Amino acid sequence: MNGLKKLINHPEQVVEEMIEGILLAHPGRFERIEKTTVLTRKSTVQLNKVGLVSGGGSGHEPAHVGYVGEGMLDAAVFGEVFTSPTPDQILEAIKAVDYGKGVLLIIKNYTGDVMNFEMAQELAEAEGIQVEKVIVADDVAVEDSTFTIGRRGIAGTVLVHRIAGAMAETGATLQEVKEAAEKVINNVRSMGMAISACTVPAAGKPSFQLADDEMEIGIGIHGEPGINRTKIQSSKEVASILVNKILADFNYENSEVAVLINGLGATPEMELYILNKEVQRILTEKNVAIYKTWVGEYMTSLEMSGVSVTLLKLDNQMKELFAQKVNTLTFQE
Amino acid sequence: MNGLKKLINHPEQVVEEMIEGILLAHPGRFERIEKTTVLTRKSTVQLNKVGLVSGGGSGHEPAHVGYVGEGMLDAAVFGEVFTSPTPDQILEAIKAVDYGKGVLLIIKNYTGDVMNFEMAQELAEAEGIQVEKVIVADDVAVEDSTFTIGRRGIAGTVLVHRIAGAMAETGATLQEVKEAAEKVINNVRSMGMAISACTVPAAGKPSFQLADDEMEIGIGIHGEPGINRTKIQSSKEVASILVNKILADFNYENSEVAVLINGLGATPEMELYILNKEVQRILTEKNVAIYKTWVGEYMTSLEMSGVSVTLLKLDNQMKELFAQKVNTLTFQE
Amino acid sequence: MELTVDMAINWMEIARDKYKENKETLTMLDQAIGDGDHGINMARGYQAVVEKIAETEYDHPADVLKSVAMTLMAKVGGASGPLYGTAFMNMSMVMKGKTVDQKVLKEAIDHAITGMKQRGKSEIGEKTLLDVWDQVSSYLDSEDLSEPKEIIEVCQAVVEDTKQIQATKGRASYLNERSIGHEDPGSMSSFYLFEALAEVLEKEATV
Amino acid sequence: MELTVDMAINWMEIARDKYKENKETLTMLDQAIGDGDHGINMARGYQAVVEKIAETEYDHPADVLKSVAMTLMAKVGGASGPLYGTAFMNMSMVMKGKTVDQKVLKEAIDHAITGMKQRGKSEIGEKTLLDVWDQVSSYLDSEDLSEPKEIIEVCQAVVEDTKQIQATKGRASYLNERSIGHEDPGSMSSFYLFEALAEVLEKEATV
Ligand SMILES: Nc1ncnc2c1ncn2[C@@H]1O[C@H](COP(=O)(O)OP(=O)(O)O)[C@@H](O)[C@H]1O
Ligand SMILES: Nc1ncnc2c1ncn2[C@@H]1O[C@H](COP(=O)(O)OP(=O)(O)O)[C@@H](O)[C@H]1O
Ligand SMILES: [Mg+2]
Ligand SMILES: [Mg+2]
Ligand SMILES: [Mg+2]
Ligand SMILES: [Mg+2]
Repeated sequence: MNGLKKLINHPEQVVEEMIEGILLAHPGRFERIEKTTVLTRKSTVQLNKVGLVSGGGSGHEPAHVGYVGEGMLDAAVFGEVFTSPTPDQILEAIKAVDYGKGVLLIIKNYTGDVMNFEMAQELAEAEGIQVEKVIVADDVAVEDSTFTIGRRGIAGTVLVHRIAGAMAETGATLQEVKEAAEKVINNVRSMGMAISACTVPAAGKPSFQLADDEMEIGIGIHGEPGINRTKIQSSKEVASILVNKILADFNYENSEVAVLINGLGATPEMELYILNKEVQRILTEKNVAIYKTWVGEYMTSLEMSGVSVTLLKLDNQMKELFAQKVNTLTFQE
Repeated sequence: MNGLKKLINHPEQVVEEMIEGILLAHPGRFERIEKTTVLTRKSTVQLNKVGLVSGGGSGHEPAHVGYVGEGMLDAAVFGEVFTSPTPDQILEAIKAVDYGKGVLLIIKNYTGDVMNFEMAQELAEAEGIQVEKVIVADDVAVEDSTFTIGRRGIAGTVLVHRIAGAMAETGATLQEVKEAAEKVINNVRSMGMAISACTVPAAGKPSFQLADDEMEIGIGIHGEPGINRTKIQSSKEVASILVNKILADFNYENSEVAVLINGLGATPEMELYILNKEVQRILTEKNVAIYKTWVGEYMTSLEMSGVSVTLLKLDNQMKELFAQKVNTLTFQE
Repeated sequence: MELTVDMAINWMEIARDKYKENKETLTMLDQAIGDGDHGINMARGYQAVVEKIAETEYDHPADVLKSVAMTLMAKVGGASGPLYGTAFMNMSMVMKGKTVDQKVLKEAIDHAITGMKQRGKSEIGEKTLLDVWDQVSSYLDSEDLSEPKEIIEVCQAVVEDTKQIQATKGRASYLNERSIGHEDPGSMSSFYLFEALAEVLEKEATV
Repeated sequence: MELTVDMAINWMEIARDKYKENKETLTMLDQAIGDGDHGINMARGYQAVVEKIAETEYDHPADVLKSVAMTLMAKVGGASGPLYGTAFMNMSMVMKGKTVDQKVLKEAIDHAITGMKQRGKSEIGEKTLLDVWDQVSSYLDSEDLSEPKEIIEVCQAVVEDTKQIQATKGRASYLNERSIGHEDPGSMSSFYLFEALAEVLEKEATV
């Protein structure tokens, strides 16, 4: 062993061994494309729908494999820890889930992810497959700018999977599924914070250090430093920082929203629910109506301790799609 | 704030605020008995079944509220962090879920839990309610002795909830439900370990300290020290320590089992799946057939980093009951 | 001596102060061989006890102790809640209608011990708070209460002695022989309780 | 100079050694303003590259670089995988069928830059590895390659200069002005790559 405080065998084998463990745990759910890090949805019937592919670096579990199944994704592509998967892997996923109606790629807005998925898209198109992509950029911690890569995609991505997945399941066209996904992207915003960092297994030491009384605001999901470091504050104050930053960016007043309180890895459910209470109090004060809430771990950052808050403004179409059946490891509704 | 590295408001308010956050997040699922820390199952139909009550100290989320719902528990009683709830609260739960067929208490084998639940049982019986109890003691880390309190109840309890809950849903009698629960108790064994401790909010500091290269074997779910401290080892070696200790206690060879790989709080899903791979390899080598696997957080210990492994020997009745519908926050099958 | 309503109330007030002050000590002891909540449990319980008895009128110390029992039962939880709750309930039962002199006090404590043994399925010598109560009973049997502070020394010695014992009941029993070398947290909390009682009796004696 | 098949292979071997040796340095740099995987990505990628080219026969250095491109594309991932993959693919395209002298090398590097700019939607001066490639191109334009080791100094200076720049592309851009004061990890990895090239050319020159 390597002395790392992790329950692993070898830091460079974690993704492969995780995939094996997932397949052993859920033999009925997934199919692995041979010699790849792609898991696809196992279906007893011949599917006739738009295929949905997502993925990215590992270390965000249950993303993305937890969203593969009826009503959500058709394939998840695993990259190395915090490293986008490569075009050849993504291409295999696209080929596997092209049921004849084309494939939609749901990409989080990171340079690496965008480039690798785009290259795969080009390769697939060259093979005659119809491929579209959407890019999720929900993190209001990062400035929205045309000069930079812009905002990161974080936990809001899960809601894109959910809505696009439900839309695809109705038999909608690639263009319709893409539009549904884009509507979510345009109406979803997130913001996160951490009280402790995480350690990439192969790196062997934490990505940053926080003192015993510090927290980091505006953290991403890759152990990147955030935008601002402060003294640790109460759940009430944290909720107010996160929600106010989101509300300053997008007007959710007098609308109905879905709320996702996402734990980054080590934060106990107890604390997530306490934060939820504070978030909902603020939203109610600001005349934002809460239609639906999820509290749990949806898009993590290894063993980072922290949370993100996501708001999505709903319309009738989205509400109908949220009511549709979903059957994945993480969502069963 | 208190300087604690926790996303809370006040260390002595965590349970109350968590309950409020749960109710806000899941308005359709639970009913709170006024002025208590009891959440009951919200049902649209009049139930006619044995009522199931469990609970214990808080800090083990999703236990126990995550198991309240169709096919599992009817009420969860929240104690303070790591402290059994009091008889008056348990009594309220019993009264609320006595639908006319009696109530079964599912208790984990801790002196405090047993005494408080037994007192509640006495009080309920004095009010004319039929009450039975079962006591889960699945932790093989602790010696089984008639001179001591005996083994602790840990993650195996969740499977007792599942089977007793499914049995109750069939309309079975109190005696039948109790027998189904006891069959699980007789056939379930667990063992845990940790690589870092947890901090009770009101205590303000960790329950024990592990050096950077140490792990603790045979840990419970209350931050109690374990039975043995060693150098940190690989996932493979950890799996072998845990599984072999279980197999030494109960003969699972040539039988079919359910496997529960339970994260204690801060351990990333990635590591749980890697451990699952190792556990299943060992079981297969030892001629133990795996019928069903769960990997995730089912019975945690705040932000402790570690895992427990649970094995349950199945028979046909249990397999049928596992196939029944369940709809709770944590189980939807 | 005679334990009056005022003395019983004062006993609880002093106990509350002691638990508040020594919360960390009890937490530390319980972290070493338990789950770290004993100090929090006792502080929470006795805070509630003092609030409860402040808002009630009592005619007899037995009634005070009954309030204490009910409050501890409902506010402490864990192992110590039912045990201390049972102890005060049983003491109250013995004292009921009687003048609480040394003899009645000793009988009350004996009945408390009987109740706790039954509730906890435990015996003296298992490294629990019972060990302290047992020695207090013996002391009340053999000595007159002219110097109540002697109770403190008696209890202190028992707490010290629990260090040598391997726990066979409660959470500490999970540690097997690793429980040896640590004082029992419940014995320590009983020590504070009897220290508070001794101070009340001492005050009364010197009035 | 002329870049031969053997030299191209040797270039990759030396690069692999450098990435292996300096994995921690790159990790540290990427942890400061990125996500900490750059060292791991490069070490993994070049290990695969060396394994790949060891099992293949090549007639022309362009073929070696095409293998390198394909392998990096398939084994690195992240931002650096597609960028370095594109760079080697474009270099290979330029070199194809030609004698790789200094002029062809410079053209190859220019074409690599064009490809990476397009792929990364980025420009020179945004605190990325492009800055290093750009200066290597300028150097090849203005100097003859009689002292290849000068490339190392050129690259070193660029890496040092990236410290002053605020990143507008890649992960470091999320940090806004907090990215200033840190070297760009990708520039550092490009430094190692050109350092390896310089060493190969130097060796050849002194033969
Ligand atoms: N069966 C028992 N009989 C008597 N006393 C017990 C028993 N079990 C535990 N105790 C006492 O209770 C104390 C622990 O109380 P506390 O920490 O409040 O409860 P818990 O162990 O449930 O966390 C122990 O130190 C011991 O003195
Ligand atoms: N858009 C871009 N154009 C050019 N280079 C870039 C771009 N984005 C990132 N880079 C380079 O890639 C490096 C990071 O690579 P790496 O850590 O492997 O990928 P990731 O950022 O996906 O983790 C940066 O230091 C930078 O030099
Ligand atoms: Mg990366
Ligand atoms: Mg306790
Ligand atoms: Mg305790
Ligand atoms: Mg990186």
